[in-house]
Amino acid sequence: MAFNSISEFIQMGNHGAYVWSTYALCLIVLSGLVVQTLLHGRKQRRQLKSRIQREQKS
Amino acid sequence: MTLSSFFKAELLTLFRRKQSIFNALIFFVMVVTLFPLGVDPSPDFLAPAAGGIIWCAIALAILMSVESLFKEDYNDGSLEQWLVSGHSVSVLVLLKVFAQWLMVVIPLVLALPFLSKMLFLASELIPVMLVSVLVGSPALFLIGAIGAALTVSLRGGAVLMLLLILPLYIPVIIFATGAVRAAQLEMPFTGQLAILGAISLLALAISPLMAAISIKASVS
Amino acid sequence: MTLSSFFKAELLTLFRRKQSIFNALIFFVMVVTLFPLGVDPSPDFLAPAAGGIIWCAIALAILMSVESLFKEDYNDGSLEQWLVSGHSVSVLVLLKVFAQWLMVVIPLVLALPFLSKMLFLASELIPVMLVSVLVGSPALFLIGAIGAALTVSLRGGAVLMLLLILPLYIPVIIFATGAVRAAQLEMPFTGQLAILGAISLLALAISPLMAAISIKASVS
Amino acid sequence: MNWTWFHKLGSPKWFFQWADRWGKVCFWFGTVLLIVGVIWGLGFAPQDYQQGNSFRIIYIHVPAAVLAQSCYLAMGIAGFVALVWQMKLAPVFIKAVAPVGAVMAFISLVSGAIWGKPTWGTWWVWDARLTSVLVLFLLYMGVIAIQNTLDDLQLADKAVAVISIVGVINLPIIKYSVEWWNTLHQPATFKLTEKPAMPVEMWLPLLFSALGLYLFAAGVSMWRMQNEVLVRERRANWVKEEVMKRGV
Amino acid sequence: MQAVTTLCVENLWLERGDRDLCRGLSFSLQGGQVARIIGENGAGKSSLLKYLVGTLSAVEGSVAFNGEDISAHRDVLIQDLLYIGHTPGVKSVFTVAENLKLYAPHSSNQELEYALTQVSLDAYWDTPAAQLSAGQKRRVALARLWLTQKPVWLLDEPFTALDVSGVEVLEQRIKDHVITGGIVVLTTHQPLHSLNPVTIELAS
Amino acid sequence: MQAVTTLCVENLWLERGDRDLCRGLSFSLQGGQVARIIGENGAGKSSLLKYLVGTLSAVEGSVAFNGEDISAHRDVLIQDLLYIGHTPGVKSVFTVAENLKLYAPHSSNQELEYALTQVSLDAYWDTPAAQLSAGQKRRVALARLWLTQKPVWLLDEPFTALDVSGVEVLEQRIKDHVITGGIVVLTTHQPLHSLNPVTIELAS
Ligand code: HEM
Ligand SMILES: Nc1ncnc2c1ncn2[C@@H]1O[C@H](COP(=O)(O)OP(=O)(O)OP(=O)(O)O)[C@@H](O)[C@H]1O
Ligand SMILES: Nc1ncnc2c1ncn2[C@@H]1O[C@H](COP(=O)(O)OP(=O)(O)OP(=O)(O)O)[C@@H](O)[C@H]1O
Ligand SMILES: [Mg+2]
Ligand SMILES: [Mg+2]
Repeated sequence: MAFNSISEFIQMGNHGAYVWSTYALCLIVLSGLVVQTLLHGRKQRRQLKSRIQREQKS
Repeated sequence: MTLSSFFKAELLTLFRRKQSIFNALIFFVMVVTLFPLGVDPSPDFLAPAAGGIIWCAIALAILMSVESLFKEDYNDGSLEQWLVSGHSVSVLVLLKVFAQWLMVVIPLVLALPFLSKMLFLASELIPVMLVSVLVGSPALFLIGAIGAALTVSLRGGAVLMLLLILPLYIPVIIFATGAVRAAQLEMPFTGQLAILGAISLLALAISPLMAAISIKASVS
Repeated sequence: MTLSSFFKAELLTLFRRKQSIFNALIFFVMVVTLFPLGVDPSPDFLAPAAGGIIWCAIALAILMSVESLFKEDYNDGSLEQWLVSGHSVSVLVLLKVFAQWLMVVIPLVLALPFLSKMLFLASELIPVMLVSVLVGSPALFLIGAIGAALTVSLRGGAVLMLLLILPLYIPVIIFATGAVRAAQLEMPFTGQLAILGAISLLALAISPLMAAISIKASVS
Repeated sequence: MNWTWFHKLGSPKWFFQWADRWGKVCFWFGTVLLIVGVIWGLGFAPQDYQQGNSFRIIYIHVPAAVLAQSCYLAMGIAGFVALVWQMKLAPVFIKAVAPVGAVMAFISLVSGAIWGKPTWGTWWVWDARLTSVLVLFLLYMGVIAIQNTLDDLQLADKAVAVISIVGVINLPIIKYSVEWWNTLHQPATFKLTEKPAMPVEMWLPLLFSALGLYLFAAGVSMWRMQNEVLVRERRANWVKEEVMKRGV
Repeated sequence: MQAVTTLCVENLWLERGDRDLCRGLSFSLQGGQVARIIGENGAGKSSLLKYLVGTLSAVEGSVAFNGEDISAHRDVLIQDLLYIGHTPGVKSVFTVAENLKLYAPHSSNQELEYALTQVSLDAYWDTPAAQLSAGQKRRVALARLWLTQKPVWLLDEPFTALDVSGVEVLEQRIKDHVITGGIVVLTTHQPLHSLNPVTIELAS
Repeated sequence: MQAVTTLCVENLWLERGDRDLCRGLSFSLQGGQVARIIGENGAGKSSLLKYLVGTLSAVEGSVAFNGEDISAHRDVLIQDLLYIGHTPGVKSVFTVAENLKLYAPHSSNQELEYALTQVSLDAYWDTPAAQLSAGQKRRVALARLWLTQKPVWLLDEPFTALDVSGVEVLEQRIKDHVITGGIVVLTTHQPLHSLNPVTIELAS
């Protein structure tokens, strides 16, 4: 561990705000990408399914 | 065709086609970014020049967006329909220019603060800049509309017309940048803005009539 | 249709219509005169910025003249005839771009020395400027042609294409102004010119193919 | 050379089944690597003697920057394949990867901008590398927007392929911008031919997070491609079976 | 009841470039009549319509509408006139419905739907005009005829690009219109089936 | 003597948007035949011609020209083909003669004059196409038919805007062409007088 204590780790010698905000943003954006991918996929499958069911009926 | 259906349709066309709106915006952004890249990115150079650069960019963007204002209406026969609509062609021209102004100037005005910041224009000057754009841009549109109407059916002669219209842009730009520069030097600038407003009003009175005459002459 | 009749017809259209040629020239002259007027007319400001201003003006003028390169051919059905002419569409694109380049760049190049003087660009730099224009402008035309081909049939999407093509202008402008600036500082500038030439050659290889593909996709 | 794999890849059905298996593997393995790399870098790598702790942004900045470029390069190649061999999957690939690349470019821009504040004293400068990365981001946005707005699928696919190919010219500009222009930005620390100037404890976590992000992006892209394949092949029987089989 | 609509042209001399299109042409139409201008390609049929509309000026001659001389100002006529030329002002960025709404803003959606059904475009309500076939584009322009109250119609080659059933529907609409006292002036090179027009001949 | 020209389409499935224009369409033409595509407005006649020309791709199907399958590349066909669509590529800034010269650069002035006389445009040699009437513009495009050697003609509504004598002259030219072994595929909504075409029907 490069830091002596947790608070030092959080502070990162005055640069904490920069570093942590970067990583927080990163986490948000990357998880957003994954969530969007999964949700979009699910929506498309649902649409396809109802479409196919409609076709089979008619 | 009623005036309101016409105006709505104009807005809708602009919205659908987006081309002229975005072209203007992109053009504007491009000029503003090219300058630091192409000339000199240092604040010492950019800050004093910012007002001029932004106004030149705006004038060029507007010129580009009005240049073919009536072209499509001419090609698809809409201009002919204007003449048989029972409305005064001047009013239709005015509405069209107004729609174009709304759709082009609003994005420009929204982008303006950011781009001004990028060119290191002092924050106090941004309101002056905005006011000068709002007051001066109608003149550019209206003058441009005359040129566009004259050039709509002409081949060859068109160039001359443009050549005649463009010099009329120069006073507008001079007064507008003059206002911004005066504000930069903490001198009074309302005089320049008033002149700008006067030019716009004059253009408002003359341009729709002139454009209507040109359109009637072009469609036959 | 043979290639030579096609090329002759292209030159003739440009000559007849004059619009795009003169538009580009007027645009160029306007940018170059607006700057001293709008920003600062002193030689101290203009001389170092001259290279950048002129190149920005050229880029904008060229952009404006290529933007609707294929529009009329699309509307009057000529593009469809290209596809059934038996010639490679790439070659036709190349010829068209070449004709446009000739008719637009020659007037620009003729006007260049005067306008450079107006911006107090040192006389020794004018040849560098000229060479940079001759070497760099083909890239701008060729890149623009891709954008024009992609946007020819699109509504709404058109803007995006322009947005995509424009960033590609930036490197050309950076290298061209870099060359002029280097010459101004009496540093070697052949490197930048060589890169410019390389970009133009690359564009020459890629652009007609890409434009042809886009045209084929647009005409249906 | 045996080209069957190439042709197999061209078959949407085969790809779908292949991606079903490998997508998950890539994604989870990549996520773990990325987390390990980042925690290592944040907590255990030594402090930089010049920049202090702000340099720890590097563990996401550089991987994201590298990936943003790689994604575009891949799109350029796919564009070429799409135009030359008319392979069905190539436009699908472009469409799927563009948002991933856009996210990476975004991260690299934002992390760079944040990093710039403590080190250069400003968020943004008109520097060639920064501008060219911005251009890269805009290219991604353009590709995404085209795919979303054009209703003529064939035209959209062609347009996107063309843009992907043409935009590749931006990549060498990003790469060499630090050498061609004297800029604020750091020149390359990793070169294939030389030993890195950084100590091992610093670059090893970087390697981890970079590899992790690569695999993560590959996994996500495969999922996106699967979605797209289903929609495009909706008339095929195997898609009907596939969709009906899985309860949604 | 309102007086019968009349449209009279006296001693008309039209010129285009150096070519005389007509000289001393006179005719007079009244409500209930269909007039067909005949003449070869380039004889001046479209020019004559443009003169009536007022976008082309004549060397000599006068027009009277409902007995009033309107040679100098077409305003009175224009209030009562519907003109569909070679390029009928159909906007390709607009959908079919939007195109109709532009020219018939007061019509309700039912009325628009009725008009579109008449020209068999009801399935294309939301299609951009750019994606229509040549004949369908023409039909968009012609749908206005089912939405208008104007008594005088000037139609320049309305049957162009229409298929057989389209021609039939349009002829029927024209017949219905003149029965209620309207005037229709049209040009066409195709034979007419159910109409029995007055002819105005332009010799060249 | 050269072998007879043939043009065969097998099992064609054309789609536009989500609409099927034709499915399982097959026909086969050979030198000497005039084929007329019939169908309502929007049935897909123009689209079929565009498919033959190669600017529109099909979902399924193949074309063979002179026995050779050209589904993937139209090059062979295009060498032998003349296509005049709805918008025939007449440049309005060019004069009539310049317009012809663009497409028939090897023709001498006599030949151009001959072609223009055929379409009654000999008096308009130096007139810019912008100043022509609708039918005259169409004639400029059609004058190419008197200057070409290509065996296969694809004509999309060639009779539009033509007057009666224009239609006659054009029909005669088409007859002359097929007699010498050419193939003509055309679409039109007007009745034909002297031609006796094979019909290709597009049901919608
Ligand atoms: C918005 C601003 C920034 C952008 C767009 C940006 C972009 C990039 C890019 C594209 C790379 C190249 C990765 C590669 O291909 O090897 C890179 C690497 C790097 N950046 Fe930045 N950067 C920015 C700001 C910064 C700042 C402020 C710093 C620190 C002072 C920095 C430090 C580095 C370092 C150390 C590398 C690794 C160099 C290498 O190994 O190639 N960057 N950045
Ligand atoms: N550019 C386009 N994009 C999408 N769909 C189109 C496009 N052009 C035509 N269509 C559609 O394709 C169908 C066939 O059009 P096409 O032009 O082939 O018809 P056509 O038989 O030639 O009709 P017409 O007799 O009116 O000329 C129409 O339903 C039309 O809506
Ligand atoms: N814009 C114009 N400028 C000058 N002359 C024109 C113009 N338009 C048409 N003409 C000329 O006027 C004459 C009549 O044209 P007009 O369009 O009225 O003919 P038309 O009878 O409608 O023919 P068509 O049957 O081909 O539609 C033609 O000889 C044409 O050359
Ligand atoms: Mg006419
Ligand atoms: Mg058709």
